[in-house]
Amino acid sequence: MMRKVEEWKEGRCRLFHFEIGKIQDWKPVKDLLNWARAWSLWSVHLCTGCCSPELMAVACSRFDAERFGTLPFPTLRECDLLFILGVVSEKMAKRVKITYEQMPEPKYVIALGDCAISGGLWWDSHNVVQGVDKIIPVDVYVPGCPPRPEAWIQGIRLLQKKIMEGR
Amino acid sequence: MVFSWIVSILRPLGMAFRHIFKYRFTVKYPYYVLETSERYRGRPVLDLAKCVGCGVCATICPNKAITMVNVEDRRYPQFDAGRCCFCGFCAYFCLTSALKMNGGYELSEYDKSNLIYPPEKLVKVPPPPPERKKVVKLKKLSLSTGVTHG
Amino acid sequence: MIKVEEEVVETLKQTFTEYVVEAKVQREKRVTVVVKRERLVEIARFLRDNLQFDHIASVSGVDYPEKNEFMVVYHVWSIPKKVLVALKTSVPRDNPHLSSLISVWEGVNYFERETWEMFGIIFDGHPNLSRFLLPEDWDRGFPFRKDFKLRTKPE
Amino acid sequence: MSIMRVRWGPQHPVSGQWAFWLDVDGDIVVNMEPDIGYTHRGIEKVAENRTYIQNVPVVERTSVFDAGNIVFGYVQAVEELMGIEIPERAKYIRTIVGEMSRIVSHLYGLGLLAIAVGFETMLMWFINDRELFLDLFEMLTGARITYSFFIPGGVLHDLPQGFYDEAMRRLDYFERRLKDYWKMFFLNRTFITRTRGVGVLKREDAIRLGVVGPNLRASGVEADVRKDEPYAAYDQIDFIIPTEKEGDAYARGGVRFHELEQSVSIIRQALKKIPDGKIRVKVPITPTPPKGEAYSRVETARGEIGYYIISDGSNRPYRVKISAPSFRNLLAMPFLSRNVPMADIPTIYLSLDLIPLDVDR
Repeated sequence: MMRKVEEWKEGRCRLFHFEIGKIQDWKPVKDLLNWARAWSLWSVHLCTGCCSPELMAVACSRFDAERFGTLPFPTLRECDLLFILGVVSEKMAKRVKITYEQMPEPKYVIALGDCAISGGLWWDSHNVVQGVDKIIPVDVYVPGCPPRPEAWIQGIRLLQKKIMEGR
Repeated sequence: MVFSWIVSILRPLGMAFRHIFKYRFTVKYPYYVLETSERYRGRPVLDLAKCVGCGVCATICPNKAITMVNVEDRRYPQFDAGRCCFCGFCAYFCLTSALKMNGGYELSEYDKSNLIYPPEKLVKVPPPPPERKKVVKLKKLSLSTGVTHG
Repeated sequence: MIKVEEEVVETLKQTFTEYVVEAKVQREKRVTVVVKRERLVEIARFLRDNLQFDHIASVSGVDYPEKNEFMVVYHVWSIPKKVLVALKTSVPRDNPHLSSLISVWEGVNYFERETWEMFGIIFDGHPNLSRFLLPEDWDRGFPFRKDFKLRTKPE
Repeated sequence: MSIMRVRWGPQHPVSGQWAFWLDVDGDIVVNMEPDIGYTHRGIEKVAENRTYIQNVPVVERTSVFDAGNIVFGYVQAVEELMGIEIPERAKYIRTIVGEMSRIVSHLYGLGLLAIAVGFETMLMWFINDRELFLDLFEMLTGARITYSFFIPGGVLHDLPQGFYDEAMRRLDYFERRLKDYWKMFFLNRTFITRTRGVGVLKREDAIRLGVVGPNLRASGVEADVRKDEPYAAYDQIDFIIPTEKEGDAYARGGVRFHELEQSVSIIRQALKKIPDGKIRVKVPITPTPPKGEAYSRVETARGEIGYYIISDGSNRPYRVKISAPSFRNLLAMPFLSRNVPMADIPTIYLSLDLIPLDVDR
């Protein structure tokens, strides 16, 4: 029994004489899973900098990023997507890392605004991390200060494309 | 007293109900786009014929997003979208108005190095993507049709 | 128009003759007073109680490495009088101790804590001078001092 | 009873960019300590590294929620240092931008307050009406949120073609909406019970702690820089300063709401009265003010902001001190969070309209 539970946990339980885990590598199933992932990108509420007013605009009815399944969700254990909303200071950098580590795999990161991409306006500041990609891997870069909601949505679309292609 | 409380709670419900029948507010972005204003500050676009390579844009830039590079022994600005804060000072203070901030806002990339626009890439005004169906005018969306809420 | 401001300057000069280094009306609604730091608390209390300067606006440190001193500037607004006074005092750079004004205006609490963190000016009598804005493990000195150099080129 | 220390933030839907240390006894908060600095960018130090015009986008990032008013104080201080008087038309345009910015910021703040009391519809409506003014901003300045529109010497652009009609149409509509808001939001039983008597800040305490802006006016102090020390075109415009006596969360929301009405009226008057003329006096690209210092005060949406700028005669400022409104209001937060239920903390925090960006600078 114990062995079975552990097998279930690892996703390789034998059912009808073949391993379920291997189904994931079968192309139609893989595509289906990626499609499902791409359209339910729940995102984390982690405000790091000044792009947060546009978060409101994106989440509310005019641009409504929820059309693409990116619902800002309170619990990061259930989230797939981490938005880095602008400037990441050195104090915040540790928290960004902790937040990223807590999220379940597969997880994706979108860096919004040029402070998150390269330090931007704070290229000489004593307390700003020069680009969030020094701490965590970034999938999509969205420039702007802050990016327009449309640019934001374009970033989400790019990420969806990336997920659906299985990259 | 109790009656007024109930009214105060029911009133919003009624108001929200009325809004079901109003004009739709959401812009279905990738298929429909909002028309941006003429002054909208997107990516700068360079006019090579007008540029004299004076370097005012690189001097005024608060972010050091613009650097001057040599192309065929002339100096032209090279632009890094990953650094720009889109303040528009480079275009405003440009002596010959060779820089214009109308290169659009769809600049997202997978790779950071694609965000750097050398002069030959900076001259291009991005064409509208083919999946676009319609450009929504600001006026139509806003008030002439009544309420803008959904 | 400028009567109230001059009255403030005159009163201060008469009451604390030796300790007021300089007092002048900068412009309308702006008074600058430079005092010696020994009697800072008393002058501040006099400003609050007798001249109705009740609303603290800002506390800023300024670093002058050539003169080897810090300037600490308290800007205080008076709600009834509608005048802003800049109460300045200087602190030697090698021994930056100043008595805290938290007993006079409680609003200086976080301002003084910030000034301590950024300049290293120690406010005696402040209840809680601990890390505030910078990261917990900051060890690169006091960032707002002039000898703290920033990068000159982006990375 | 044992006292437990709870950390709240920075990864929390309500907390924003900071964290609190809460000492809780059961459900009652005994003591609260803010843990700030998560967005400390060192604006004051960075500003010493740039020229006066390059600093405009830098100081704007103090609080992008209210970008119009934040830069206002900076450019005024630089103009005072340089001893220049800006044209009349530029003053009016600045007034219009400042008031629109106030509307945008208040709508955002009230929307967040609506979340804190569980009123998500209101958030949607407020944020959507915010778009009306963001469109106007885009028309006028070319950006939705970060305008960089004021520079020392005036403003960058004149009012565009058709701005008057568009603005008037939107203001008419917005005024109609405000009546709805009052009925729906401020007369609502749910909202009243959740905010009345929460976080009461008395008049003496407000002054003692140095609280500014709508929070101070909600405690019954009539202090507003626009009246005390009129800048731009505020001395030629007729408006009142809404105050309340109670000093609780409802009063703070109410003051912000009435300020929306006043802002609409100010924009109308300014658009009607605006004179013709130049919008900018000639200022070199790298201005070099003479030696001196200036302290400029401006009423932003969250309260008075003070810029203390010292010039040493070079083309970069010697020292820029930003006395930001939320930093001054921050002291009220631990004061109000003593002996209250933990569920009231979001209401207190969002009714004070504290923005961590503004606190950290």
